[in-house]
Amino acid sequence: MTSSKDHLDDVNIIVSGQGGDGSLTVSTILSDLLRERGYNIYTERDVASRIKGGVATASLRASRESRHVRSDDVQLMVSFDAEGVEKVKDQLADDAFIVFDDSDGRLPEGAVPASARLHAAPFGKIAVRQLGRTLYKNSIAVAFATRALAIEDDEVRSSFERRFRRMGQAIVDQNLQALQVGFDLADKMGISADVPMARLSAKGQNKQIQITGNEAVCLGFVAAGGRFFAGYPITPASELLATLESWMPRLGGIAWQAEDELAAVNMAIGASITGVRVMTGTSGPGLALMQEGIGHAGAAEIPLVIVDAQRAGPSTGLPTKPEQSDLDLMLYGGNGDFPRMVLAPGEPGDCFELAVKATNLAEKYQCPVYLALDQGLSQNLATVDEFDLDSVVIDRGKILSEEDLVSMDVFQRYALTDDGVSPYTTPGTQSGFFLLTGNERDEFGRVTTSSANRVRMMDKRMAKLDSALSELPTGRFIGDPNAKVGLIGIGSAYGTLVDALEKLSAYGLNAQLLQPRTLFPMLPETIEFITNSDRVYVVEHNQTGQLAGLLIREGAERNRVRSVIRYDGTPLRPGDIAAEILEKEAQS
Amino acid sequence: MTSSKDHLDDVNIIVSGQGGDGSLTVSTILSDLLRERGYNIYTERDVASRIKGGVATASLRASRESRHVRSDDVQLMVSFDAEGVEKVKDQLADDAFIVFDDSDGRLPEGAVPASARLHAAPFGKIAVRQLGRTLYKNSIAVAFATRALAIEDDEVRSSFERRFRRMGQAIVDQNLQALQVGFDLADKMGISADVPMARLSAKGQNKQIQITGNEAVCLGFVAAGGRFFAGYPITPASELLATLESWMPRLGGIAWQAEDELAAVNMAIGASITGVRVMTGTSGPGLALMQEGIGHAGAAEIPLVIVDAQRAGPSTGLPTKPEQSDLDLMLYGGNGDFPRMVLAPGEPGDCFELAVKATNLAEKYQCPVYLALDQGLSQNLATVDEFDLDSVVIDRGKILSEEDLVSMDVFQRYALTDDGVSPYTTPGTQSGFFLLTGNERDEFGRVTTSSANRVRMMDKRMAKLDSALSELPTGRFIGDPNAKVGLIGIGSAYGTLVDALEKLSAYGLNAQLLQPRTLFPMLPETIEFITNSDRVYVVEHNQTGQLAGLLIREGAERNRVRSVIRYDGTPLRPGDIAAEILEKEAQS
Amino acid sequence: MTQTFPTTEPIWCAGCGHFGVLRALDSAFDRLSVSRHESMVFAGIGCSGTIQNHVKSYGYHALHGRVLPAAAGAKLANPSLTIVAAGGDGDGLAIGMGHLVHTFRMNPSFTYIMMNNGTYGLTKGNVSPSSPTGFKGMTAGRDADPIMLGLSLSGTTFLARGYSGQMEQLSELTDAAITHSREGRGFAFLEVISPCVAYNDRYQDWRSKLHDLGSEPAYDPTDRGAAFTHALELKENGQLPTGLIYKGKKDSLESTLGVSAANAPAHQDITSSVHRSEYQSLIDSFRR
Amino acid sequence: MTQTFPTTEPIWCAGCGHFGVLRALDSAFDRLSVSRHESMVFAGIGCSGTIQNHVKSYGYHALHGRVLPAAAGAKLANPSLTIVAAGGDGDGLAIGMGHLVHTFRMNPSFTYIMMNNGTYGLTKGNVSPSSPTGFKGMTAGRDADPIMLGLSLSGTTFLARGYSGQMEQLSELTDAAITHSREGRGFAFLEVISPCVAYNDRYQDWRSKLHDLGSEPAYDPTDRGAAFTHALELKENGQLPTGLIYKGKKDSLESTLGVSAANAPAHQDITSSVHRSEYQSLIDSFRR
Ligand SMILES: Cc1ncc(C[n+]2csc(CCOP(=O)(O)OP(=O)(O)O)c2C)c(N)n1
Ligand SMILES: Cc1ncc(C[n+]2csc(CCOP(=O)(O)OP(=O)(O)O)c2C)c(N)n1
Ligand code: SF4
Ligand code: SF4
Ligand SMILES: [Mg+2]
Ligand SMILES: [Mg+2]
Repeated sequence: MTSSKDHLDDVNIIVSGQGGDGSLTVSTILSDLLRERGYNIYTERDVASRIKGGVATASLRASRESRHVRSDDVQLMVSFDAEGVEKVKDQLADDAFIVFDDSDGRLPEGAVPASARLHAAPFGKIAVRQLGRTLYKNSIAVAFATRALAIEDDEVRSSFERRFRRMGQAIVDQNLQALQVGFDLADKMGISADVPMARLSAKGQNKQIQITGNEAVCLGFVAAGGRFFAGYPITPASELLATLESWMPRLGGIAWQAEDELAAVNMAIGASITGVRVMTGTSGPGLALMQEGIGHAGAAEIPLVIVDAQRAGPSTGLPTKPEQSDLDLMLYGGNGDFPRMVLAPGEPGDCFELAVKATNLAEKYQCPVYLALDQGLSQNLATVDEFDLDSVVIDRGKILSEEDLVSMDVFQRYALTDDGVSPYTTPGTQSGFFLLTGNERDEFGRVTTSSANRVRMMDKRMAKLDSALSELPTGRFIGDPNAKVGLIGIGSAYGTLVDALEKLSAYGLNAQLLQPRTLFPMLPETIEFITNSDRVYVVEHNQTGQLAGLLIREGAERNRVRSVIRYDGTPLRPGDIAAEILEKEAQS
Repeated sequence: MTSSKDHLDDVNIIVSGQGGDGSLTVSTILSDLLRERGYNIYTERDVASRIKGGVATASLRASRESRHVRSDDVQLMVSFDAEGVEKVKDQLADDAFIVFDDSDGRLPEGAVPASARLHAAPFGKIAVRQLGRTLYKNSIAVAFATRALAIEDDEVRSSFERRFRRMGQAIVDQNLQALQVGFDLADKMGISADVPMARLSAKGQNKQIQITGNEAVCLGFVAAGGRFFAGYPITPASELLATLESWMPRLGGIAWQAEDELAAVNMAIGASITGVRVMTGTSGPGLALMQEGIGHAGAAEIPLVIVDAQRAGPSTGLPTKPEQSDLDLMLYGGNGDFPRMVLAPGEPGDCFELAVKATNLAEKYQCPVYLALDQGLSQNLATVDEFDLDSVVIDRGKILSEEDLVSMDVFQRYALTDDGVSPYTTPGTQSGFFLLTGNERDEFGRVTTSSANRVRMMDKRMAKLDSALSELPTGRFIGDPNAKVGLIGIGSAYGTLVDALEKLSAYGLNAQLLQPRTLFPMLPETIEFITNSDRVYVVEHNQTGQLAGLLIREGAERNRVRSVIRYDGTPLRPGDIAAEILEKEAQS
Repeated sequence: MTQTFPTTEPIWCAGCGHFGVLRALDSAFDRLSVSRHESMVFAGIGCSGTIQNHVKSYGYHALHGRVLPAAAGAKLANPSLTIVAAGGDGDGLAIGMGHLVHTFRMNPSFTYIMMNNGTYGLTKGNVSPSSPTGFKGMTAGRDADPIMLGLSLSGTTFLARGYSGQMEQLSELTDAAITHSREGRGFAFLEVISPCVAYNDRYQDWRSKLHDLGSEPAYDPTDRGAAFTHALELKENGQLPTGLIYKGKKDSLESTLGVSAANAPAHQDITSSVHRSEYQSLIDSFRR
Repeated sequence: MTQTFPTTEPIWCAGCGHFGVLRALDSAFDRLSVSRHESMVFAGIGCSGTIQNHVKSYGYHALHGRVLPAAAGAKLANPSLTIVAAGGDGDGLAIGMGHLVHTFRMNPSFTYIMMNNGTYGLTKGNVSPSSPTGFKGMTAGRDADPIMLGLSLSGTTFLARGYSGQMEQLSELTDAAITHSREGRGFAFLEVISPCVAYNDRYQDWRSKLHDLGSEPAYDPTDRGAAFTHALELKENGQLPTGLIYKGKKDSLESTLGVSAANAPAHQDITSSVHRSEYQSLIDSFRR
């Protein structure tokens, strides 16, 4: 394995097969091995919206530095399916190492780059013949892949032992046997790598965890005291519910699968009223259904965290594919004017940090707070630094205890205050009675249409956004602060742009990257970043340039904003994005 | 009655009482009388969200020219309620003629302008004493009001006869008796007007109708062939359902009250699939619930017209009060990117015309088309020129008959075309089988995740917006085309700004008004209007300047756009708006 | 004493059935010695949806049709609260129908009083799912009967029907319903026939149509099948049963989730470090 | 012949119960000589929600839970069509529950086949309202039974339950359901026990649990009360009745709205001037 890059530092691998045939375990095994060697790991899955069949692909990146995208220079591919190769053909490095199961026929002419090193064998057939089950094709193929990476056979064997142990010795033995079949075959075919994967220091590794964005959000939420989650299954948000269902019992909390998204958001609201920190999570279609409820939380001043694990729309769209096309819905959905905040994490570390933040903000400012994720960020596994519980501070805002109340002459749940935030109580408090409503009301919560009151209440509610400004998550700035070209991207575009920035620099384009972590209310730093640049490429995963639209509406100069958009249902790839930017630069 | 204006041309009247006490009939009777004299009539109602009680107010404007707002110079007020006077105090002309029922006590000191002509009498008590029922206070008060307007007593009597006839002779007699009590009392109090209401030519009148925006939308919809409406009661949209329920049976159509808004929008979609022209209508909370369905219509390419009779939000808000705060929801609601159109009528004539247009556009472009109304426009009665059925052209777009189909080799419901519009069929057609879905699919409608197909389909759908551009309703331009100051307003702000323009001109400010009638896709003329002005005041009825935000996002220069916003739950008043513009001009 | 919101006077039309519901509810809190600050009234949207403004209790005005999920969420989060949801037939039987069925199924311990007037009062007399045959052209077979519905669901534990024109029975049923849910036995459903004098005034009608099951000593409210067939028979004769219609035994939702007053979400100490080791072990589980 | 969409092969797991439903439906169209171009299949979202792709018929893939209002809208707009809605238990009993009850109430003439596998197949085996006791911790009393629900509603006219492991009975029931709705008798509800081999494989279980009412000559499917109590008894003994469970008589929704094949919205001539005088008289009514 040679390429222009040093393989010791950074390898991109793809495994593809048929959904449900177990082939993606090859990726998991390689991931384990490389993680044991101290690499940072990033993995992606691309599956069809069906239970069995369809092309399923897993991508794996092992790198010395932390990365959050699979690059479009793939050096190693293991495929059990010709369609899988076809799908990523353009992303294979010229000298890619390709392991192909030709049980169902050879790859067509020109299916891989001319100079690629293709090693084809009928793994499936061999597995059936020699081991009695197709499934063992996967373990056979692992042998080829580890040879390509020059990982010692023994290391693979011990990894197999660890991995399959809990399934019983028979399974261990059978897989080891399959592996040996693979090694023997590889020997026969003379397969070996040029450059081995390094053994990195184990130092960094211990402080790292491997986690998806959805899981990191769950951790942040519970660490911030979140104890009630209501949701409804939907790809790619379902893991929020599943994860919290498994955790909440031991934390004295509840995660509940409601009958639909309307029930989910309204159950969360009901629980929130009792003073519990609550969250709901969904994806596009479900988020559309929740709009009335979310606006109600804003109007009635009830804390609510909403996770939108975005997927490709519109409507049911491409349920398992990535996109960032609900930004407009989060920013402008719901009827009437009400305060809302939209935070946008870029990798699991952010997911944890911003989930904590969102949970605090929602309660402190008594309004809905969105966490805008996307399919890639939600579901892809990445190694990140272990989350630091010391960084978690719980801020319950203006909550009043019975002791506070007794020293007050009057308690008004919607009291007018300078910062727009009224002190609040929870039911069960002896002197804290309130009326909550989504109608316009006076300070006690009594419905009224008085126009003077109306204006005061509208102003009060919206004032929260200004009050919160200084504590909203600031963006991540990467690259040369004096560069005249800027890049902006959120969510999983962050990982892509980190890579793209390097590629641009390799091509001599000096640029700076901003990953804004608060989308709304807009932070001045975001607009300033654009003002201070000659041109800013806003890279986003939707058709209409929703993020660019937001930036312009909120103050960015139109003529400095250049949209780079993708909406083909596949992840944003750094090489592809960098190429478009370079092209646009050449024209500018 | 004197004031700086010529009363013959333009009179603004307010009647107020308690909800459900019948006092608003005074306004109706005056309206009838003035209409019979040939005036254009505009009436507004302001009621509480409850069935009995609360202050209820009716406003009436009678003018030589067509007007669509009640001015904030009220010359005549009839009030049965001190709170009603209090609410409009600031809008009374200095020399206003005020008829007050002091049965429950006098008006407090300073309740009306110092130079106002206050005529108070205990109408309610007199009615009970002399006629046996409080209800007759209304007919007594009519006598005072018609005296103020110098309408002959006999004319009032014959109007009463016509009006009450269908309720039986007893009712006619009793009301005539009450009227006489009023005339006698007025005589005793020496009440007479300075300037009489004119008798205008009856010529214009015959070609006029008196209608609300909601009713005009219904007329446009059915005249354009609309035959299916599904809705759910909600103020101020309920009249759409009620009106169509009464009309549809004789047109072979259906108007159906569904169990909720989700059912309503999905029933409409189901009906639309059969080739029937469909509409649904709701207000903010219901519109929030419909977002998933509306996006689905956009994705699956199913024609759908949606009326949003906006009311004051957020959430349940002020259910009976005006606002224009769902613009963002209409423009940006729904998940993912899909084509939609948003039309914005300004008065009942527009409502008819744009309902016809929307019904055609929805079917021709197979996408959701919004009609953005607001409470004032939806519910206020205005006289307008009779709708012209000759102007109604029905354009079914690319519908295919069996004859068309047999000459085709292949029929694909989602065929890729240059204009983004695919020919379509309706079930029952022998050779027109299709699959409709909100998932991404190929031209036959078979679900696929192919990324090349994905991009083509997304582009195809969005191309419709460009294709439709030349046939979208253009705006109404009023005033000096060379003026350097512009005003922009939609919906009921149109009527307000026509008046405000005159007021500004009276103060020496030369301005031009644009009422855009298509909000999305944005018409170039709208942006050009702004580019060609030094400053444009965007007058809107919401807190966050949603229309201004749209304009800026879509191409307007930020520094030319000045927001004038109101969100106090009361109608936009021309004097109030003009004053703010003058103040801002003074500073600029 | 800290002053909190002053309860307001109802804005209902004189004679509205909802007055009876309010009286029964407010007095039940007294009769049952419910400590007011540990009670909360959840209301729907409609004329009925203002009832919480008139009761000394914590109060919440939900979205139209969503009062049940909101109340269920609150109950799960804090089972120490006595929760009463209340709303109209439009709220509960039209837009809220799905939640009603699911609440029967799940059996969370709160009381739901459906103030059924067979019309949408607040939006001026529209047809509702419980409008009588003939109302604005309603056809026979269209009327939804929430009690029959409740009987069809195996999770149901308490079904009763009262009439706001019969205060004595209504008070008893209100007490019984609140007691059922306060004792953690699950969802107590009380339908109240509560005429709308403005749009569907049927006080006359009801007088002859309502049949008090209390007058039948042999009636067994624990026999679901018998309750169903008896109600069916009555309905076929133009009668509607009132009283305690069914009482069953099923685990309450909060109990199946292991939530108790002692260990409920609302009672977790989230600001101290008591859960810290749990959090750390969750983090550790990702060292995979 | 104009080529239109080629029907596709199902992407279901081998052994999925949904295959049986598809076979019964497609062959029923043949057996009943339904003219294909006058039929339309409305599907929900889920594994079940792809059935329309495999039938020569007009096809629509609705939103999750909204297949019933969409089908009802289409039937009202064009009653000449033979409409079959189909979808999963998640689609119809969880998110779509409210619409199911209202469709029973309103009785529009189309068929609804609920492909009930007691789980959400497509989203990987979540609990559904019809999941059996024990499934992922589901507690007794939680399971929704749409047939019992249908029996509780007075608008119901056709209730049947089949099993995709019993093709003969399933085919008969499918024929009967489609015939009921084609004859304009109203809403035909057919629940099919359609096991999910991936997440809730209960073929074994069902073999002993299902009780064919066809084997009881005395069973009277027109007696609502008896049907209810009999089903209740069977359920108490761990059995579930299959076959034709109930058949009632109520006006169909489209007939109460005066819609007939001849005078339906879809059959109005809107491009010519036939309605012009009606429009003009509506306009004239505003000369007030
Ligand atoms: C989503 C939504 N749709 C519609 C409405 C309008 N609306 C307010 S009250 C109501 C019905 C009230 O009827 P019911 O629940 O029976 O209460 P009642 O007034 O009869 O006591 C409706 C439809 C709303 N507020 N929200
Ligand atoms: C509004 C919405 N919420 C959630 C989903 C995700 N979703 C897709 S299918 C499905 C459930 C499918 O279960 P079921 O209807 O029982 O069908 P099955 O797959 O079991 O045949 C869900 C929740 C969605 N598509 N839309
Ligand atoms: S309208 Fe009907 S429900 Fe509403 S307050 Fe009046 S009587 Fe009661
Ligand atoms: S997952 Fe279950 S429902 Fe879906 S295709 Fe497989 S067996 Fe059928
Ligand atoms: Mg009601
Ligand atoms: Mg299912």
